[in-house]
Amino acid sequence: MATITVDGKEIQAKENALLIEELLANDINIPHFCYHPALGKDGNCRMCMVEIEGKKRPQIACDTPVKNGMVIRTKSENIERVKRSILELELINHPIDCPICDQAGECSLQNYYMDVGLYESRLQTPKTHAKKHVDIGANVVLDQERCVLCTRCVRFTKNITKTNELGVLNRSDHSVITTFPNHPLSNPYAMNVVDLCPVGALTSKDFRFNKRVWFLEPDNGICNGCARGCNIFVDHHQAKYEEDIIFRYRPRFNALVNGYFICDYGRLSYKKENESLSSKPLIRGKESEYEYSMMKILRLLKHHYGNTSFVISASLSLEQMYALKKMAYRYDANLYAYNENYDENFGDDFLKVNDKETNRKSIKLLGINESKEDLYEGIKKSELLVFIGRCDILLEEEKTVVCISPYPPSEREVDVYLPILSHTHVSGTYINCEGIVQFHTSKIKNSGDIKSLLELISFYTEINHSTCKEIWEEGLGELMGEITLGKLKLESIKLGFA
Amino acid sequence: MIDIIFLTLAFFALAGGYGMVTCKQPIHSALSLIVSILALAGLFALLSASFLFMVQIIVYAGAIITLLLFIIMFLNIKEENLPKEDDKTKLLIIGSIVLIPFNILIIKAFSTLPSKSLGIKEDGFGSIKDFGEVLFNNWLIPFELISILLLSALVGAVVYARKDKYNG
Amino acid sequence: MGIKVVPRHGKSFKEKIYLPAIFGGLKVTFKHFFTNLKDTSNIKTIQYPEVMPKDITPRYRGIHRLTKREDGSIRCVACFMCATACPADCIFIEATERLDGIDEKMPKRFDIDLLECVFCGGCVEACPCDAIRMDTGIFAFVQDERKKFVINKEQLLANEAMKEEEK
Amino acid sequence: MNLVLVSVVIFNIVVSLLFSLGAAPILVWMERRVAGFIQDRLGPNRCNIGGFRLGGLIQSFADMLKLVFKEDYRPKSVKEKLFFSFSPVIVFVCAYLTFMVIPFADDLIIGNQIFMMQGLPIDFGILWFLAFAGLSVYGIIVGGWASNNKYSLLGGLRAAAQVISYEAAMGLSLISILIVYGTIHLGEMVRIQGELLFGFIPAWGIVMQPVAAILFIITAFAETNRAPFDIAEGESELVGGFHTEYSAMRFGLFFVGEYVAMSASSALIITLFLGGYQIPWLNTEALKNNLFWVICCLMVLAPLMSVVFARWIDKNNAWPEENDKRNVEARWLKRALVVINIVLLSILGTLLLLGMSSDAVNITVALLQIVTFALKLLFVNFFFIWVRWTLPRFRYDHLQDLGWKILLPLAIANIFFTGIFVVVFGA
Amino acid sequence: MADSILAYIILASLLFSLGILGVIARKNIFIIYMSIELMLNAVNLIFVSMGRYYESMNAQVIAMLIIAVAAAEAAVFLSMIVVLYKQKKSLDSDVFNVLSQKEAL
Repeated sequence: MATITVDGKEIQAKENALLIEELLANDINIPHFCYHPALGKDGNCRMCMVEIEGKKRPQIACDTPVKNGMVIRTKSENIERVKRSILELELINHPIDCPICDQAGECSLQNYYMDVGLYESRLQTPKTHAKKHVDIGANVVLDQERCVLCTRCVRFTKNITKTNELGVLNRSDHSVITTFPNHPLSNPYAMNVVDLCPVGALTSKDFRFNKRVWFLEPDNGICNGCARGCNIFVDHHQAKYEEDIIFRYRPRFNALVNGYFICDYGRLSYKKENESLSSKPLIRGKESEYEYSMMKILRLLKHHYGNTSFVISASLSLEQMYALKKMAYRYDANLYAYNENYDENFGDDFLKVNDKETNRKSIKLLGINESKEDLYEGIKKSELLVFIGRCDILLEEEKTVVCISPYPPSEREVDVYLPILSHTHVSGTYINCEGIVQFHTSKIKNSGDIKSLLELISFYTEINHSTCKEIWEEGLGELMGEITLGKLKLESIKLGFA
Repeated sequence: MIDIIFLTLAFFALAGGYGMVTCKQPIHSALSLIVSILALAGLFALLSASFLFMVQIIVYAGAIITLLLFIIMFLNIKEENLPKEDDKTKLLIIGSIVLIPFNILIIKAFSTLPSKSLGIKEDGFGSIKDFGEVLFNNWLIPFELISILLLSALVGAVVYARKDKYNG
Repeated sequence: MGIKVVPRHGKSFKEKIYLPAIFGGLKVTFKHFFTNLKDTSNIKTIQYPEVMPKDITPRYRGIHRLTKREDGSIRCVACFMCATACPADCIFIEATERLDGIDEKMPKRFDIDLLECVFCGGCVEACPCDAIRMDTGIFAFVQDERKKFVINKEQLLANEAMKEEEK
Repeated sequence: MNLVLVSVVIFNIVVSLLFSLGAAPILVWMERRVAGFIQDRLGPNRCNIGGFRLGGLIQSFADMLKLVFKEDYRPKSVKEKLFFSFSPVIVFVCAYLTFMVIPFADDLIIGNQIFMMQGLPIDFGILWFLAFAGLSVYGIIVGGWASNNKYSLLGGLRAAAQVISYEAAMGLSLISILIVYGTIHLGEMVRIQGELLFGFIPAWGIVMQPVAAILFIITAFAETNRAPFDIAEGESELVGGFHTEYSAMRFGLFFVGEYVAMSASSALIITLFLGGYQIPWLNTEALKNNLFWVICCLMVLAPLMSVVFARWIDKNNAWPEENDKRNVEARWLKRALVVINIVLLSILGTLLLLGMSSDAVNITVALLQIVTFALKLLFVNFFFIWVRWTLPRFRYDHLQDLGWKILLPLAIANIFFTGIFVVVFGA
Repeated sequence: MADSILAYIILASLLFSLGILGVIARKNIFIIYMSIELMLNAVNLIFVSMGRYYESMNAQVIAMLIIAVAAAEAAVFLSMIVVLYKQKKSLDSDVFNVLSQKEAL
């Protein structure tokens, strides 16, 4: 450990670590373009200038190792002047088309200009023009004029995905980022370059022009794409007179699970959630009232008391599964969770895993029957089948089938289909493939009459536990031992016993 | 015709009185009392006391009850500031039973009076002129005393309601 | 700098009884009444709608219009600054890709709900492209349906400036 | 002869209805147009039926019609529904009943029957007015309270305090004029006012009791909640005062009630101080004796006035658009004037030519007096309106100061001096 | 019926009884006051009807004097109520018993 003085304040820092890392860790704002914690230093943008006592000229913080007793100034007239000069350099050929730039609002260049720039342009000569709309593949659009050449994207393809699609072409103010001929950006993590890009040079084709970012409200979420359970920001917005809809997923840093990135598959899986909002309850394929369908299921449950099988998805949250266990007990039903949802071509050695069910570990934790034979045997015996959270109706026989799921069944018509809120709209705990327990809350409003699964269960069991907190207090907390909901709200915890 | 008017007025007088006694809110009571007072004014007119009929409306209905209503509204009485009267109904019933002998007594006492027509007199009985003559001939000293009483009441009211260091 | 003594009014008996002043006031109002009764032509009231006002200043904030580029295409780039600045949330924009090469982005839908608009001019101030203006001078808009008060992009583009800008 | 009785009673009731209730739309129209002219505006002048605007009078009828057919909305917060609905009725009925004892012509003698020319043939006179002026405040208080709204309640409270305090001054200012007249019967009072003072001044109340007249007029303004004493509504601070929560015809009743009260106050002012139905220098007797010359004068005056009016119409009743149907109105109005003149002149001419029985003379005199009364009523109502658009509203404490510290002592002093005068110089 | 004095007497006695009931059964000081007013009115009615019965104007004069007294009473009573209510925030007649307590004030 080393002690350094920053702007008169002493802070503790790791010896020989990068200075910028330590400063950022201590909430000291250092403007930077090229440095990224996942990609490391590059030192090309010269934005992170600090004054170090004993050094004649300002130094870049991203390429200076911490030494004990360093005295650093981040705010001084000189630094301001240097930063302003560097910004002026960056902006010489920048088109400044913020009105049509999707990055506006979360653009580093914009922010730094507002912080230290604010000068009148001295530019007399025309700007150098480059290509404004380059489709570099994989849902990413490149605007070469806006680029500040921090090479984060290049380093991402080089170091992280190791696909090397991007590179810098030409010299001086003609240098641009580009793909190599006939090698478009095409790796399963390609859209991370959109997040990495500090300016609006790389934008997502999917999100492009959909919404200005300052309208969006980020909500903590967990990706439901595979068993990895990557942490995401769910950016949603409720426009006037409209539904609260999700506009994009962004990776949320979690060192235990996904680091700084998510895969493109997970990133684009938000569309399904928006569609699920407009699901209507169906009774034998005909649209129906929500309350009526609810009561219909209640009647069916009562009628087939003791002859019911619940088939649940392994993607439900831990709380939902726990409550479903109670509900199965209440209606004397069998509870099965057999699921073969593996995709052999999906997984890789970075984030993606073959198992596409998010919460399979919870099934094991709660001891829910997972065997295939038992499931088919149970189905044969029972009269009423209730599929919860899934709609892969895997039987041929004529049975009364009820499906309670965010997404309507596509393969065959069921007797009753009741939509519920999808995982982005409800809070819940998930245990990922490595046994890491994660909890996420949801603040997305639901203006329709669709209820959450927990509310439904508390309606059917007549036990009032419609929130996660109540479930944890009721018994789940005991099962989880040391892991409490309060702790989970702050961090993800590696499960010790599962 | 006169009988119908009398019965109607008597009904309104009694109903107003009953409403006044039973209503929880003082404002309802006051409004009931107005009904009663106006009905009584009508009865005065029936008894050919036309000046008193006008005085009853002007002074009682126009001034006293208006003042009362004004004070009730001015105090802005809330539900919780009203006294709790749980045994109101009980007391009212007991009281009315107790008062039956009293009423019978009065009726017995007056029933001995010989019957006489009480129709409206046309010869100026109860008019302001007759009234003034009687008032200023026979009742001058009580009249002046009343005026002193009114004056002292006025002064007293002003002193009471004044904001000073003792009761501000 | 001498002290200027301002005469205090209201001390004399004539002023204290107020009646002369009241009658003075009555005289003034009656004079107006009588002259106007005799001859209504002196009254300045404009008989709108038969006679339209001619003195609307260029700074008057009338109904909005969307300005056009030199080639007649829409100037707006759907940056949402007006919608963001709008205190009444009455501007509804949907952006789309612009494919004619003039610019990259343009509004697919640009609706202003005139019933919600407070005519503050915030959108005009906020616009970075000078694409929205309120210089049409249209101050009266009457419709028989609420729906019709929501004017769309085409209507906004069709609105013209009240008079040529004097440059 | 019973037919005469019934027809005269019906005639009386209709006339007092016309003067009170029927005056309301005309007063509303007058209020608007006078306000407009005073403020150099035009006022309502567009509403028309087939081009006929009658100077905007149609607007009043349209507004009345609108109030009748509007949704009768009662806010949910109103708990006392009965009182809420009932209070406009109280205001309206009280204001209307006040008018019923005002005589609008001298006692009519037909054959050997004598009729009092007032809505209700009773002789309570001033006391009746005081009684119902006091009662009408209940409508305002109860309405303000039942609305369950702070503004309404405050408006009601203000009205109550105002009416109580000004009733005292009003009553006392009346005492002095009662001492002078020696009667409370309004008809008697008017008859006394038909005399001449010193042989050439009409013995009107305002001449005999100027202080009482001013006091009474001021307090009448306050009693009817008219400007400058209309702080019970006080829209600048109390939204709408006691009728904030009222709409449709309930509000309409308040609205009309206010104008009826104003009309009734004007009628009382006329009766007490402005000679009632008396034509100056021509009391009933004189009128009966000189009816021939009066009718001759009328026959000359009517066409003259019509010509003046027609010229006014030509000048001021045009419509800016040439082919608007509203331009037709002026022509038709002039034709109507001609017809009216011809009819009037022919009636008067036949009367003059054929000579008149005493009944006809009496009826003609009564009609003339009714017209006189109507003209005076119109003028005093105009005065009410004129004052409203001239004087600013009082502040509440100033109002109470004025009532208790100035008007009341003045009224008492006036009684005192009148008493001394009457005792010293005889009645 | 209106011709007989007894009808007026019965009405007056009933009204008077209502007044007494209000005084004894109610705690609300406003209603007690109004009950007193009602009793005064009942007495007035007896005066007026008896005056009519004996054709004497004196009874009416007494009735008017009673009304005057009632007006005086109203002024004093209401100003007292205002002061008391501001101090105690209650209309309960049982609250105004300061003089009956030893440790008054």
